[in-house]
Order: sequence, then structure tokens, then C-alpha cells
Amino acid sequence: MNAELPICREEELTLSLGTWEGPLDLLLNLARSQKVDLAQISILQLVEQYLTYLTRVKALKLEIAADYLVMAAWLAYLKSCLLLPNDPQQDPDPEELAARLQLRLQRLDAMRDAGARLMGRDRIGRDVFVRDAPEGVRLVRKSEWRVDAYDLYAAYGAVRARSAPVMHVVAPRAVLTLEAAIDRVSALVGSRIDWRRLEAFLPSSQDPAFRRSALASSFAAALELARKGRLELAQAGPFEPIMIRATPGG
Amino acid sequence: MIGDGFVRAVEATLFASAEPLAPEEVALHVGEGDVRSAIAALAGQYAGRGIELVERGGRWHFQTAPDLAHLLRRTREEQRRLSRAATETLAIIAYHEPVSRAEIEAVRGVQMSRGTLDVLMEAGWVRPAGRREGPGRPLLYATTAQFLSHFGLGSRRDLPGMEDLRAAGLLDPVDMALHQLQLESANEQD
Amino acid sequence: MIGDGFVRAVEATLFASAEPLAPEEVALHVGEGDVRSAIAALAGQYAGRGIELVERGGRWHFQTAPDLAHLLRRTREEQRRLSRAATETLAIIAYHEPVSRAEIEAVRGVQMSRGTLDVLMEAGWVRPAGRREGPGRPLLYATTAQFLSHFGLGSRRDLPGMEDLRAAGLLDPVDMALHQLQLESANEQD
Repeated sequence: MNAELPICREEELTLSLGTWEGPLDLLLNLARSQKVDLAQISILQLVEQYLTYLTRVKALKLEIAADYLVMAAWLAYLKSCLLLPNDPQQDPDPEELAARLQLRLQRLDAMRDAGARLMGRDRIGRDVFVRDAPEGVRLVRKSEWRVDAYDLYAAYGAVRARSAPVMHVVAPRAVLTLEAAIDRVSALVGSRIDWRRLEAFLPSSQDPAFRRSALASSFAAALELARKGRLELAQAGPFEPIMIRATPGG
Repeated sequence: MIGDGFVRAVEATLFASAEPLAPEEVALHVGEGDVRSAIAALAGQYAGRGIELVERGGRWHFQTAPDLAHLLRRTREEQRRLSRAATETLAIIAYHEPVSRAEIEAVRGVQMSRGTLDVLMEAGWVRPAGRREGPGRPLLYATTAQFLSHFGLGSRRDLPGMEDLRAAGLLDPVDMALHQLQLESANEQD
Repeated sequence: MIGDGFVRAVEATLFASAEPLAPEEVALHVGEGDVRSAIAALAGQYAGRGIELVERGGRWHFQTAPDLAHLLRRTREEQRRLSRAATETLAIIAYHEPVSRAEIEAVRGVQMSRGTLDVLMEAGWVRPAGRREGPGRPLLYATTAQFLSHFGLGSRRDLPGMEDLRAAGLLDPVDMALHQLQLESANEQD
């Protein structure tokens, strides 16, 4: 799996940490120097190599990035766990931690290898070629608009109905206002104490609409004047004529 | 012929080139060999296929067979329902033509979105109809002969009048609200 | 077979297209007919020639035969070499997709530097592929159809060693907890 990448020998490992893309990269290259399948790698030996490497870097007083030190601390912990007698109570299990580290190295190695193999494939523009200036194919989408006559007329109706001024026009009508009726009834009733029909107080008119208005307002005027004690109202029975007279002594 | 490595090389070289190539230019890529014979052999093999090897002023290149050019640009018709805005605009133009954009907006009571008139013109129902003499010389719109035939009208006089619309209940505000509701939900599917 | 008008039409359409075409896309141009059979027939006819008809992610296109690369390689247009980080990142995305940035970093054991993903997206090989439902809803990345055609892959199953890696458990979902130990403490110092 890792045959395509050159295996770095330990003595070839440069001491500059800048060469490595992080601790895992360094570990992977150290692991490769063991010259065994990553599945058979000795984790203990690998940890030893890593810690030795960092010690040499430290001795040269080269700056060490923090993540290398974190990895070193973790590996030192792993090493001590691996060296201790097997304690089934220990959590996490050091053997499992070692296996996980091994899996990580295998994963990275596999992806590194896959990347190299990907780059080595027959690539367009390098190994295989497509037409440089194809005519191109085009699909022109044309809309066929659908609307029927009913939609058209309904739409116009809707527009017109929407835009038509919404207004309630009241045609001028001949009316006798309540104020006019009060003046008229109070003047006509004067001080007469004989009963007279309400209709006798209406102004004469041929306009039936005006007569109805005058009847209504005159009746209301009579009620108002009765409330003030200026006149009296009488009716013999339902739908009988309404009779009016001035309040005696009023 | 397929097994001939030299002909294959000439074929690939001509295919990958952006420009038609003269036999001497092909030779620069494929090396020793009879390029002319290879080209002649290829031209024969491709004759009658969808791809042809053709000569243009002493240079050769592959191209699509000319009789198939119509395949490369295909037009597809899709049925689409006219939006409510476009339908109203079309109706206003039909009843009021020639009419300016501002007048259409005044009747509809809303601004017209870009593209509404484009859609109607694309459909072939509306055309520009000159400009109105006056401030701003606004562009005017009118309906087309295609509009009349699409809606089965002999002339614009055949458009139902306001009384017809009223009789059909199309001016009734209650019906209008209901109709609008239907139109709107229909438009949402667009 | 040369006389078959339908096969000719499919051939011309695939030849003229600037992009690989799926059978359904070809059908839009050539109309009624068995496009898949026509493509299969063409692929057979071109096998061994200087030009081949190949499938890339369900789409088909013509290209020169890979063994003729030495004749056609254009040294002056040498492709920019991808950095090691970008190459590894591309491989991780291709073999694990869809995959989050954190998962890529977990496999590589380092934080991704700015621009690594940009380079891959600019090349048209990688695209954002939605978010993973879960804590933080991380953005996911996947490869594109262009990635498959550029690297001559019929589908992701053709990725080199795909089956072996899967069988070895090396493509199992990245166990994030496993990496947190180092990654988290390392990142705090950045």
C-alpha cells in the first residue's frame, strides 16, 4: 500500500520540524522507517523513536510547535501504560489506544497513497484530451404561454372592478328637517286647546316623498314638544289618528 | 485498420487539436510515417458517420456531419400558464390600446414588474406601437393579429363590452374576490 | 452500423458537446430512440481507436486514447502541481464523501490551512454538499462530476483501491472521539 512513496530512513529524517505536516505526519514517516507493514508496526518502538526525535530537536534548541509536545506527552503516557503490567481495570485500555494510533497511521497512509495514485491517473488535459473547441450543444427552452379567453375577460373585469371608484352617491331629496318641524308645529299649535290631527300641521305638498318626510319629522317634533310640556298627544287606539293640542294653561 | 497504431496517433492528434492541422503539423506529433495515407484512411472510415474528417485549405479537422447540425441546437416548447399580472396587462392593452406603460399601471393600480411586457411580446400577443406625442413621448403598446386569432376574435370590436362583462358577473366584486383567489392559487404553481 | 441514422445522431451530439452528456441529455437532442444502446454500440466501435467514448459518472464523452498521451502532451501547458496537503485533502474527500472539514483534519492530523479547499473548489473538483444534521451542523464536502471526468473515473467505485480500503475498515466513518485527544489540545495553542 505504501510502496509508491519513498520510505524515509531514520538517519535521513531531517531535524527540522518544518518538514513535517504535524506530529501524525512525522509519526507516519518514523513508522515507515520500521520497514514493516503498518498493521504489524511496533507502537512501543514508534513511541520511542518519536520521543528520541523530539529530544534531539530540543538539544539543538530548535523551536518545537506545541502540537508536537502535546503528542509527545500523550505518547509518553501511552508508553508508560503499555509498559505497566496489564491491568484489566484500566480505562482506556492501553492496547486499544495503541491500536487506535495504528489505525490513524494506516488511514493517513492510505489517503496519502490514494492521493498519489489519483494524481497519477490519465488526466484530462495531461494524458487524455477532449476536443479543444467543440461546437457545443444547446437546448433552447421556449415557453408556450397558455391563457384562455375567459381568463382574459375575467382579468379585465377584475381590474375594472378593483379600480372603479367605490362611492355611495345619495341623490338630493326634499325633506322637512326636525328643527323646521319643531318650529312649524309649535307655531301652529299656538295656544289652541282643541284636539287636531297631526296631519293638519303638515305643509301642503304634492311630493309624496316630502310628505312622508314631513309626517315623520312632525311626529318627532310633537314628541319633543310634549316632552317639554308644551303640548299633549292622544290616540284612541292602535292606528287611530294621532291628536295634538296645546297644554291647557301651558 | 483499427489496429494500426500510426493511424490511431493521427486520429488522436487531429481530434485534440483546436485548429485544423496540415499533414506536416500532424507529423510533428506522430513522428515517422505516411501521414497523408493515414488521413486518407481515416477520412474513408469516418465517411457517413456522425463525425467527419474534412479538409479545409490543406488542413484537416474533425467536425460534426453537416446534415446533423440541427441536432445541436434544439428548441423545446414548454407550456406555461400566463401569470395573473401578465393576463391583466394583456387585457388592459387589448381594451385600451394603444396604451403606455404608465397608463397600464394606472389602471391596474400597481407597478408592472420587469418582464411582464417581455412575456407578452415573446408570446406574440403584444407589440410596441409607436410613441405618443406629448411629455416624455411614452412608448405605446397594442395587440397583434396573433392575439386576435389566439382568442378567436375577428377584430377588437369583438371584445366583450363592459355590459357583457357585468352580465357575466365579471364585474361583481364578490365574484371578483373569489376569482382572484383562484387566479392567485393558480399562479403560485408557476 | 454506419448507416444507422440514430447512432450517427448520438455520435454527433456527444462529439459536439462541450460537456460529458448523460443519456437523457442526449435524448433531448436526438429524439425518440434507444440512446443507451446507441452509446453502447458507439463505445464498442471506438474501442481501440485513437479516440474513445468513455463514461464518467453516468455521462459520456469522447477523449483521446490514454496510451497516446506521449504524443499529445503539451509541455507548455503543464498543469500546476497540487500541494501535498491539497492532494491528501482531495483523496480524503473522494474516498469518504460527504465529509466535514473536521473529519478531513482528523484524518490528516493537522488543521487545514486556508486555501486548501479553495484550490480544490476552484479546480472544479470539490463542492459543498449540504450540512450534516447534528451538533454544529457542519458543512460537508463532496467531489464533482468534473472530478470524475478529469481523473478518468467511471464512478467513485473506480477510485484506486476503493474496495480494499473499504474492506480493511480504513474508510469507516472517522471516529472523531479518537482524534480529539490530540487535536483539541493542539488547537487550543493556535
